[in-house]
Amino acid sequence: MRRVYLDHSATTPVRPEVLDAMLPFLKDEAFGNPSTIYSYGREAKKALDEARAKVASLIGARPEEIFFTSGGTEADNLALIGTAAANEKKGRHIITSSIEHHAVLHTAQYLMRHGFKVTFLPVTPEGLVRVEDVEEAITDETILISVMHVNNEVGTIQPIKEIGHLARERGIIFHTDAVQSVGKIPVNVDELNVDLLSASSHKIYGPKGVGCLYIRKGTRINPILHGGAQERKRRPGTENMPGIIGFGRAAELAGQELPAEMERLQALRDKLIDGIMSRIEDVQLNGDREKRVATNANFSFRYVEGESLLLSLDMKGICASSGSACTSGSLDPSHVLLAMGIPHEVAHGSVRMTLGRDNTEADIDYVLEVMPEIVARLRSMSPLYNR
Amino acid sequence: MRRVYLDHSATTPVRPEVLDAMLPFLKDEAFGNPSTIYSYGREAKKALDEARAKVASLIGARPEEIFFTSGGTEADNLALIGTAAANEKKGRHIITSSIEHHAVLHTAQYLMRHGFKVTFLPVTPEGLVRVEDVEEAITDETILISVMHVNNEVGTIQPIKEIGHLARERGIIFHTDAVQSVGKIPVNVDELNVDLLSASSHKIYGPKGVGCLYIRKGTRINPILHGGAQERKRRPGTENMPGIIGFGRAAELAGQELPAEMERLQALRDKLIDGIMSRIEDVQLNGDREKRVATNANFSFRYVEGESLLLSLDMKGICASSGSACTSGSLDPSHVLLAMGIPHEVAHGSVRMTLGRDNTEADIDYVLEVMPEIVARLRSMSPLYNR
Amino acid sequence: MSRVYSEKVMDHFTNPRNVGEIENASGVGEVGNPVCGDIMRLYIQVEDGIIKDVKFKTFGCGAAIATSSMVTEMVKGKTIEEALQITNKAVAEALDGLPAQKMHCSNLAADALHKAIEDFQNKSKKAS
Ligand SMILES: Cc1ncc(COP(=O)(O)O)c(C=O)c1O
Ligand SMILES: Cc1ncc(COP(=O)(O)O)c(C=O)c1O
Ligand code: FES
Ligand code: FES
Repeated sequence: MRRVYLDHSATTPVRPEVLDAMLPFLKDEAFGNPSTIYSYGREAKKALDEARAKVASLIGARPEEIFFTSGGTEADNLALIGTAAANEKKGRHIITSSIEHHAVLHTAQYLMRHGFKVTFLPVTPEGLVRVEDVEEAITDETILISVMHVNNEVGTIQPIKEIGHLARERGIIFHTDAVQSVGKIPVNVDELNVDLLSASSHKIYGPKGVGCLYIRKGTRINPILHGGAQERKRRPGTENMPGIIGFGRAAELAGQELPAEMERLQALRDKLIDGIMSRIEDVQLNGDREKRVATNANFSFRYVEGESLLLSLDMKGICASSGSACTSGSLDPSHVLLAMGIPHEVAHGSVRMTLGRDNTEADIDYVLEVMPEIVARLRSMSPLYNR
Repeated sequence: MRRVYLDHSATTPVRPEVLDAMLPFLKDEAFGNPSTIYSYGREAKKALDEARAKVASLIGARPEEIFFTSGGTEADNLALIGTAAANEKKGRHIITSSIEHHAVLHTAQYLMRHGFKVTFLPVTPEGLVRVEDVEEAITDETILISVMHVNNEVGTIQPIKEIGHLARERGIIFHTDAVQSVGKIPVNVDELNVDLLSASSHKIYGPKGVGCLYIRKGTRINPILHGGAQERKRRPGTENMPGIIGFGRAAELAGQELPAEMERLQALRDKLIDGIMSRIEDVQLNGDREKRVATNANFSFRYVEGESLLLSLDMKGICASSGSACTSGSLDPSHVLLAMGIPHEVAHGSVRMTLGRDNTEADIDYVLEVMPEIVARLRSMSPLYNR
Repeated sequence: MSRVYSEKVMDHFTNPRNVGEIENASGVGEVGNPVCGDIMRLYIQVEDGIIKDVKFKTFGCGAAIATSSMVTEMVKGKTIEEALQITNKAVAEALDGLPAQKMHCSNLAADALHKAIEDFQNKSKKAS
């Protein structure tokens, strides 16, 4: 059976070139601890610095502004909790959006339980944060604004540059969760006016379990983990050498291939979106049509439940994901779709398909071929559907 | 030149069998995200559960009591901060020792800055915590005792079972940092009477960047990172699949080989200790001679400075580490040696050699051959030495 | 699929039995799962106290569809009394079990059946 992976926003496979770069660090050739002074250690330190420079270069930062973490989640936690702790004397108000990833949302809620006030900005029906809303939400107490660059579910590209401009004018630290934008669209920390930026390796064909927080020089932030002096005392623990080296190599390759790959994937995405919309009735595209990352398509099929759809797709070898409550194990459907004002029952029938390096035009043709039958079959079983 | 690695307590190389187990997760064969429902994801979930069972088995725990983290440091932070946060209504007093790893020590200091009282227990000149001291330190306010199992610098094995017994009697949560004991001596969470136990993969020939906290069922503890629902809501973030799989395999092998390897290494260690003590003057063994992990030797050479010694050893292909201030980048020599009452100038001349799988008797012979010359040369340059 | 869901669940999801509606059914039961928003509608045709025919329509996850299909199989040909004995647990067991987080889905099926029987009984009372 044909296998079509359309869940690249969940995770990506490690590229062979990335594995090659990691292998010496998974053998006894180069296993040193970069904090030690003898030869093994020095080799490790050098490799660590090179990886740092590669990641920095992908986002227009300086190497010493990159702090490796165990992933996007830890980077988000460090950004929010670390900034809150270091700046609470200045104020205890934080602004974020209602469509952030749980790594930001749940961290903001944790801070609320610890005496911080948090504004969760609404979004437009297309899933966009309005700059005016950010502006209105700012008070004298505001110490941090955190708005994601690209949303992981509906792929919307947020007005980060404009929000960053506002934050800078008001002297407020600005964080963006760029886990879904880095490597997929051009990201430059100076152009975007951000002070803090989270990225994750496994979304760009690097290994899982490693990510980083970019911290602009001079930004006041406390560590959230305590221990050794690694990562210039901002993130303790023996460095995940193979992971970091892999992340570095993945970042390097992503940077080289970005322009061409973005164009290619955008064409595939448009073919997918147009194909689904024209072949199937009662379907809507979620998220903005234009301000959208090249890799994301997210549909709601009326009268159909998301998990059933995913199961049916899986039986045809297609991997996708869904914002349905039945899939997530949580009680509510996607908070992102709900924040966009999409009714429960429509959100329930949503499917996200996210494209990546391995997808071809034939993959899209295949999806467009099997999707109508699958939807029709499920609708024929649905008590809500009667045509 | 011969290369002799004697820093296994700092880190170990990944074993080939461990790499083999990891490889499918570093290729596009098995890259799924275990939280997703389609086939790739389910394969990942199964492998994750298997690794969890292997780690659990090494320490006599149940699989559902193992929570994977990014390493020993995060596990220690989770144990201390998580327990403090969940139990602060009961009391705000914590007992630990003065010879803990920085991951515990600095975390305890962080908690002190946040309103907790911390008792840092003294140790005997041999580097042992006294059970009576623990008993005396307990107050009605005590919510947590954290004492490491094996010390990373001097290899002393602490009376964990007895402290655990005490803690259980008094209804106090008991954590042990077992990063240096797991895989080296038998560890059983029930025999040791511990509620929480930290372990780290890269100390047992697994990959860096992964570890775990054992949490006894029913122990009150809050997460310290916030985000997705992974690790049964106690540790969010996409799982470090290759790392976890590697850790699992490393734990399995460590368990199988432990009895034989412990005997072998103990013989090598004794040869090393006896050899050094008999060949070189003005040298002392730091740490207890009997209650000592099979892999550790730690000497202080009077009139010699640790970093010079390490560099000289490195030039002979021998990797070791030191408790010297000059090595660590901090201003003070090892807090462990100082807590044992060893004077600054003696601590300064300390060298730790930690044995592992790759070491042979010939390695020890080599060290015993070159060490006397090195020490003699450095002493001949020392203004403190005059014989 | 067989690792989240048993083979039986997948079989009933892929080839659901008795999908559809019964015109002028003796009884119709509809339940919604307030937890996830799913809906199941079950139709029964009763003759001489025996459930001669049964059909369902379900909007829901794999487990919801499979339990719906399974309950229709279990009930066909049974008397009303026997049908009333069928529990949510029995349906889940007949499917070789459901994942823990999916147990609430199986609550749809037997509930819908019992509601359909109730509807039938109410209708018969009114008729007599
Ligand atoms: C937008 C966003 N932020 C944060 C994360 C968390 O990253 P990680 O899985 O590396 O912890 C993800 C992915 O899961 C994401 O999509
Ligand atoms: C006793 C002890 N605890 C904790 C740690 C930290 O473990 P990791 O390097 O995996 O963060 C180490 C090793 O560095 C250690 O020796
Ligand atoms: S019916 Fe919604 S989770 Fe199954
Ligand atoms: S003399 Fe150089 S750091 Fe000690």
